[in-house]
Amino acid sequence: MAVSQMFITLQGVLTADQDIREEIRKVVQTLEQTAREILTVLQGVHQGSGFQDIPKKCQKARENFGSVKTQLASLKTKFPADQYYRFHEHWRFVLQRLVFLAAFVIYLESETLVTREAVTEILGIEAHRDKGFHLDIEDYLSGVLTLASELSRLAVNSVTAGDYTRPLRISTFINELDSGFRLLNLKNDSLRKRYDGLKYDVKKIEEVVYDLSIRGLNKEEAVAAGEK
Amino acid sequence: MAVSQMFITLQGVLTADQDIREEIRKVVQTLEQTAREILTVLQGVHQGSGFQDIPKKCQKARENFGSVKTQLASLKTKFPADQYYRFHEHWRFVLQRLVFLAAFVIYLESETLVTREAVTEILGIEAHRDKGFHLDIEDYLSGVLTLASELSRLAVNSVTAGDYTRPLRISTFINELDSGFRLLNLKNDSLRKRYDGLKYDVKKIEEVVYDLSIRGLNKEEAVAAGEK
Amino acid sequence: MAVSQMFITLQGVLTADQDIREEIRKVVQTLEQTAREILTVLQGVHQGSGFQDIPKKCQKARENFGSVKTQLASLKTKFPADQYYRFHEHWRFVLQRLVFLAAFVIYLESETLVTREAVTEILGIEAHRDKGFHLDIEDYLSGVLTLASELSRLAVNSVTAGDYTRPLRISTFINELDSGFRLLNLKNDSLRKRYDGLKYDVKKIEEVVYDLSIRGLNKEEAVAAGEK
Amino acid sequence: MAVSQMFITLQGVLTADQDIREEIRKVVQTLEQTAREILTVLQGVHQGSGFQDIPKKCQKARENFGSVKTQLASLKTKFPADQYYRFHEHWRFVLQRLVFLAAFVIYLESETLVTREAVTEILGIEAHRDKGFHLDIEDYLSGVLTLASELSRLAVNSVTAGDYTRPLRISTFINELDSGFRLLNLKNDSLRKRYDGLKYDVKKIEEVVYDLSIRGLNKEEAVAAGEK
Amino acid sequence: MAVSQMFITLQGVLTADQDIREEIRKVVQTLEQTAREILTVLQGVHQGSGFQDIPKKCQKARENFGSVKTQLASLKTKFPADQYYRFHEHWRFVLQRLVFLAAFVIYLESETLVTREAVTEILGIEAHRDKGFHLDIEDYLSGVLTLASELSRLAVNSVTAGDYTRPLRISTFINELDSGFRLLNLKNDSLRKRYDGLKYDVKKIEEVVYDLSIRGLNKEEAVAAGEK
Amino acid sequence: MAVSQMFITLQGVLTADQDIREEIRKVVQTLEQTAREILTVLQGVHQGSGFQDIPKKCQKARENFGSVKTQLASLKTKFPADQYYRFHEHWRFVLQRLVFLAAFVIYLESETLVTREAVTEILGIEAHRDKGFHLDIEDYLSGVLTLASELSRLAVNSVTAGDYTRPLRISTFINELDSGFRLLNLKNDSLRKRYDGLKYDVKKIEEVVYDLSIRGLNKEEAVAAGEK
Amino acid sequence: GQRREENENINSSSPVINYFKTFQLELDTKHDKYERLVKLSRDITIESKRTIFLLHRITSAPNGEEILTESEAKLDAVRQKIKQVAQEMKGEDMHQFHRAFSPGLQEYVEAVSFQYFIKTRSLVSVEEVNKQLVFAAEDKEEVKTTSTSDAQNNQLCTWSLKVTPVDYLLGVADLTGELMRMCINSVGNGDIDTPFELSQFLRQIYDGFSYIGNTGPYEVSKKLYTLKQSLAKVENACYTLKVRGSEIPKHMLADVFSTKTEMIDQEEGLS
Amino acid sequence: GQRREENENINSSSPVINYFKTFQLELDTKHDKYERLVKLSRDITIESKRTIFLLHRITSAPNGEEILTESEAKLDAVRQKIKQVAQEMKGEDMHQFHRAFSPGLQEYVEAVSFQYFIKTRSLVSVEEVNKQLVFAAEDKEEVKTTSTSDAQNNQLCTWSLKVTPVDYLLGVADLTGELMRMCINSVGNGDIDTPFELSQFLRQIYDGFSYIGNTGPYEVSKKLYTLKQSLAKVENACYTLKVRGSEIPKHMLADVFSTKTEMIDQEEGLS
Ligand SMILES: [Mn+2]
Ligand SMILES: [Mn+2]
Repeated sequence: MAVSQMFITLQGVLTADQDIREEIRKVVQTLEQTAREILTVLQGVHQGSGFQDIPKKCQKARENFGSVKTQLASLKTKFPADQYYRFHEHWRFVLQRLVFLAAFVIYLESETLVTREAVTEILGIEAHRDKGFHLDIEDYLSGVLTLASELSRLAVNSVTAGDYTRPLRISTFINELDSGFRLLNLKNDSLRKRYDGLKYDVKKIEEVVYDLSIRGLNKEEAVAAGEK
Repeated sequence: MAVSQMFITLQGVLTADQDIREEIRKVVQTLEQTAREILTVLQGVHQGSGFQDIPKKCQKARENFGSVKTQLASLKTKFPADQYYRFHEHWRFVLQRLVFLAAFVIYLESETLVTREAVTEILGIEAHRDKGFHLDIEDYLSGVLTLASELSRLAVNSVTAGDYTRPLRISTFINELDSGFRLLNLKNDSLRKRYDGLKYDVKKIEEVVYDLSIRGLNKEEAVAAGEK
Repeated sequence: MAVSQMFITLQGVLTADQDIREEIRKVVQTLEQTAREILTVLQGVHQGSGFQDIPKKCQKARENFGSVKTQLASLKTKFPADQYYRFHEHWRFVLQRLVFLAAFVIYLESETLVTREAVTEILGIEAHRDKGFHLDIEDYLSGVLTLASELSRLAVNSVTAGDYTRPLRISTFINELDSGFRLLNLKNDSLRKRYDGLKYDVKKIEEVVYDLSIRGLNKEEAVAAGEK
Repeated sequence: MAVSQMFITLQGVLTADQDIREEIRKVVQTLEQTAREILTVLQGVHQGSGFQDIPKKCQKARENFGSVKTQLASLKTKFPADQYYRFHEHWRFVLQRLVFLAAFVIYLESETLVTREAVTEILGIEAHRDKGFHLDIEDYLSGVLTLASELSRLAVNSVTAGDYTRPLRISTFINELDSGFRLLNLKNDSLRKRYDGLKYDVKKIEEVVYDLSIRGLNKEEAVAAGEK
Repeated sequence: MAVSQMFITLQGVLTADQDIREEIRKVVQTLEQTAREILTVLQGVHQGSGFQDIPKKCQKARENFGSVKTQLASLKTKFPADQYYRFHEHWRFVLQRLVFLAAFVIYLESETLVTREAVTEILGIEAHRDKGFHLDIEDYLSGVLTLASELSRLAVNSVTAGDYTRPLRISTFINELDSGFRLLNLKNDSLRKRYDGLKYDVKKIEEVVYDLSIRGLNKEEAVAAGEK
Repeated sequence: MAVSQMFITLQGVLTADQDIREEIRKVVQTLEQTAREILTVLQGVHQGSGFQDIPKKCQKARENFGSVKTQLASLKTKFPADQYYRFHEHWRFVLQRLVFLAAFVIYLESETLVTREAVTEILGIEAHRDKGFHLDIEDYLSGVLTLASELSRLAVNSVTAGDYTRPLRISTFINELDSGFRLLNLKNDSLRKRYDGLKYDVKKIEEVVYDLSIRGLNKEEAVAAGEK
Repeated sequence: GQRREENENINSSSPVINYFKTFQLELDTKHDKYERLVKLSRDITIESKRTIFLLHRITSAPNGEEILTESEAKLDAVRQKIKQVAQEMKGEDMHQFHRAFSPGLQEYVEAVSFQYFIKTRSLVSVEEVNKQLVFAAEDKEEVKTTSTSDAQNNQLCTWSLKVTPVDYLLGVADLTGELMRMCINSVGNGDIDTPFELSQFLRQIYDGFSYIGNTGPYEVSKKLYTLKQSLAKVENACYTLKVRGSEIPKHMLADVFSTKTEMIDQEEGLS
Repeated sequence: GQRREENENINSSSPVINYFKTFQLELDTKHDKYERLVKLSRDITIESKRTIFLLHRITSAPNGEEILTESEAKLDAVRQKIKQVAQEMKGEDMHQFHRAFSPGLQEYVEAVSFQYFIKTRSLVSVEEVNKQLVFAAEDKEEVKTTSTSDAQNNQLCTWSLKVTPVDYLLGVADLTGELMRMCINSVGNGDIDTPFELSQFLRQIYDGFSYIGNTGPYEVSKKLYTLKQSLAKVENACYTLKVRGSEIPKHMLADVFSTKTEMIDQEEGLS
């Protein structure tokens, strides 16, 4: 019968689609696992003792990013290149998380903002849409906002750990970020809502710097730093 | 400053994106307008007098589909071909509606199920993803389900209009559709929910046929039809 | 002190505003009470016995509309004429309800659709924005949609009461309404959602007509009507 | 047909309305852009070096308010003057933001609270409802509350920048504001909720002053100030 | 470290749990596929010609139940025997469907209600919890309710097919079922909601029987049946 | 007719209820106004100069409590005496606020915790439910918690005003309160949430005391105080 | 650690502490009572629901009386639970604990008004409902406990609980759902009078609720939608009865049914 | 009315009816059990919460032991309730009724892990929690009832209930809120060691939960936000301690506190 034949063909297409999604889900799960492991490594910096061996932690995270590269390389083989946005939702969340982790590593290493190009290099994907599996601009920005909130926590904990200069540097960095975001005309979506949270991070860090200033702890350290 | 420069670039990308969406929205609005006009033409068949001039109504609808073609042709120029799914949500709804309208015309003309290929021809778009602006399989199926519910209404109204054979033919058609859908393994999404509604259409039409049978109105007609 | 003086002035403005709202609320409450009384009167038509004395019920409702007029006249004195939309939310709901009730009376009396002008006359308000306290177009449409759903109930109950011709007339009326609404390009708001319900009313009435047709009850009555 | 004619007329009204809203949205977008630019200029005062050239920053902001005036002038041409509250929601948010920015400039220039009249002058709109496009009292108050929260941040940052007297002056100012607001009888709406936040700003500033006091930094400065 | 080790263990447990669920989902998918195939076979009885070869259809369905047995046997190996209700939600829906299908076959074969014991035998599972993978009582009852609704449809279609005695037998059967269900005190859950549907099935069949009665079609047939 | 008569009666009861609520709301508004005035009087103590004339402020507040008494006396006439908890929500908030204000006055006068009995005397209401309009225990406790938070602010500001002994006395007082509250088993309601805030007040005062200790300011003052 | 130890000892004898100890007792007593009431309310709800199920089992005259008697006994048992609530409320402001037992009372109103409708085809009033919630304390148990402490209370003592108008309205709103079920059941059982009676009755209740409109609390307005749907179901059922009845002269209807019954007998005989 | 009466009589003796009567019994039994479990769960929740409140009253060494003993007694009482749950679950699939008592078990985990932290400064494992939920049946009552019917069960019989890993995780997630409260309390009481211990401990739990991430059920992920906030509060408290401590050499801290305590004594003496 004509109709049933037609539906059999359609089911073929649907099945192929579902198989692709299944494959994607599996790779994404391993990516999430790796991302969680990197997170666990980097969260160590908040512990009092963690401040000494930041380079070692970054090193270890970098090794894990090797696995991320392999997994992302595998992910992009799971579906036709021009259907990125068809399946975007599947990896969107983990990709934002990975952007944050890469940005955190870069910050810890060099106290700079990772560029979109740099983060795609770390992840082994493309920076631009037309080159293939790329990093969507909003996912990049979302990851950067997570970094801001992590840094406000870091500012607090570095004081607890006795490092009084780091908050000052974080403050400068976050202010730059804030000015950057103010150049953007964001839609009223989830990114906008997350950006609204940035001002609390800015304020929190300013208060840390204030606490240090009023006790002269910033100068003290500055002197100490000068002496070194 | 490096960071601000970077954000200026990013804003450029975001603006371009928002402009595309704005353009798409405008075309989609004209499409919705045309779709409403076609619907008004076809709704005429439910009226008592409407049963006589179905061919004329189909003819008029076909003319309107000319505008649809032009509008869809314009739509596909508004964004890069490989970003279909990036903007899919914008036209998804109206496309399902147009599939339904095309399927309704075809049914009224020939009492057959429009194929995906045929509907894309009517709309002037591609049947397959890799050829360009195409018709997503789930949008096609969704439009077909709307047809089923329209036909259950048509069965009721054709009895009112004194046409006692049409419900029997609709019943056969819908049963075939139902068997077809049963071949599909649908996900738990909105399509699945809409499919669950199909059984009510089937039942409704069966009850119409029952009403005719118990009053012997189906045989009468069959005889009458035989006599013609 | 300057600041406190300023705030005292501001509080004056706020108090005046709150007093206006309080006054409006009170009038709206009496309007709601009257609207409920009219509703109770008109709901009587659904009772089997209610079909005989529709004219009497309409008469009684019309008397109640006298109170509505007085109350609305009082309402418009409560705030400056150019601040209609400032306080619109307060009376929006009851106004839609009154539109429905007026439309119902008109339908029961003459089986026609009340125009916006006619309804404003019944309510003693203006049809056009620039004349003063007027009827917003969306409120008018909302009231009309409520009528459609009431008529589908009336079609059912008139059959129960033994009146087999009314449903046919209601069907014609509702179909016209439906075509009318299809000319509108509604936003995705509450009115649009309510309009989506119209198709269920249309379908329900078509089924009533069908039930009568298949049993020949429409013709029978038509004959009877002809004999009268 | 009468009904369809009626609905065609209604659609005309609806279309006109939608066009107005579209126009308003466009102007509001440019206003938001300008507001963001003014904000970026004024944010500079929180930076260490920013405290020196406050006058220059205010000057620059004032220039930007020239564009605001032009844009607001354009906005009021987009709709009939007596329908301010019909479209209020569209510009409400940006207007509150502009009030805050104007109030911030005035505070930085003269350490006084901008009056409603003064702010409308800066924005080139009316202070009173009956004169035309005006500033709603609640939008004015909302902008003032944003100022309070910005000042609590400024108090913190001025200590960091070594300016120990500013917090004391801010404290006095904010206390006056707080007393002022206590004269108001606010409804349980969003303004009330924002006002509840004021007490945290008051407290924060008191704690800054406390920090200075206990370390004798307030006296020191006072002396220094006396010497100047 | 103790805490992190504990969480690694817990994560292991959670992962194992998810793996089990994944395995279950796969088997359930094949079960759903088989159930859809059985349904397609049995749906044939509603078609005009289908009434002749009911036994053949039942035979074919019974063969398909062989696959069901194998699949259910596989299902019960996927999780610890004493954790049936831990994973119940996964197979609940398909099991209810299978109960319905088995009950439908039994009814078509012998016009009796399948017992819980009989249905478990057909499915190759246990009737009682303490024996192993069993059939929950509410799932059994839910499947039986689906049967009732299918039979009301069958009553309608058997009239269309010219079989006037079957509706009477169905009526007796369903009335008995209804009396049975009335004995139960159900909670406000999905079973209760499904049970509420039973009344409408009973009502529908009552209407069919009534339609036959007033036309004397019941007697005629009864006689005819007696003659055979 | 019986049913409609019953509903008319019920509607009467509901209306009467709403009238009562309306009356209550009005009195509560005047109470809120008076409470705000008392608050403004007492807020003066936080200002530098305010510490001198605490007795005068308390005196003035006490006078205002006269109005409170009258207003509360009026409130209790608005509803049947045995239905206190039926309308509790209406005055709950303002009563907690008044408890706080009374407790604040008492603390400022005698540095003791106002008892439930004492506060009811100030407010002119009953301490126990069976006597009439009384003070709910949770409202009493809630007001006391507001006092704690006000005292932590007072501790900060008294340091600014150069009074170094008050914080120590507040510390003792608050610690005792804290020990008291720890004895209570609270439900997860608003009181619990407010109680959670108490810890932060205790913490804040502890910090003030610490700041004084490390600077030896506590001893100095103690001596100075002893000398006076 | 550096904890202040002395401070504690001082506190434990402080007047504030002793004061708060009385608060602890007061609050715990209140919470315990609230908890007992919630439990009673759950019991009342469940037993009321079961009574409603029982009443739906009435389909014909013969078992009717029996079931009514049984439902009366069940409702008596529910009232015994309500009596316990009343006892807890003795000397209290019932509005203070109302949220704890209100769901139970609403369900009781639903059950009792359903029974009342079946018996009298009319709506029980809130006064009649409350009349049954006045309890005397003559039960053996209570006499026993009472006689020891305050003997004079022995005979005068009554407990009562009042269903509030809102509880009553919410219960009646839910009743309409049960009436709708009863209506569809009746049609299925070939009873063609009851549906028309029910539609009449439901329309009256619906009109009553629309008359009240939004003047009541939010919970009442919230139920209006379901109520409207129940009414539509009942009106549709009557419509169908009327339409199908139109195909045959009215006086023949009785015959039709008796024939049908015969037929069913025949069928039964065969099986 | 025109009701079919005969039909009913036939039905009442039909095998289907008798069959459904067994279903009625089965369903009612199940629902009754569910209801009893819900009530037990509520009791468990309340008593666990009160234990937590009790434990927060520990502020210094002297009353510490006493309160720990008292909390142990309270937890024993809770376990008696859990034992009743276990008895209900004997021979049942506990997952069938899990939703009824899961909230209670979670609260119990919260209480017991809080007590455990106070005693040992470490996290109780799910195995340790479950070890305490194995109950022997030697109580007089049970022996009495058991001895009549199955005497052989007399000594062997044990009841046990297992807290599931998810219940455990949810309980521990809530524990972090209590730890945060304890931390702020400690700061307020001048205890400067506990906050740092707590922040260390909380960070470990937070890291643990982030490691699990979204691999657990939704309810677990849902609590991550609150957990993060609690951690932030504790980290902020430690930060403040550190910053203010920076204004004075570390070795002086003890002096500062003893001075302060003296002062307070003085104050007390005056009042
Ligand atoms: Mn109910
Ligand atoms: Mn807790």
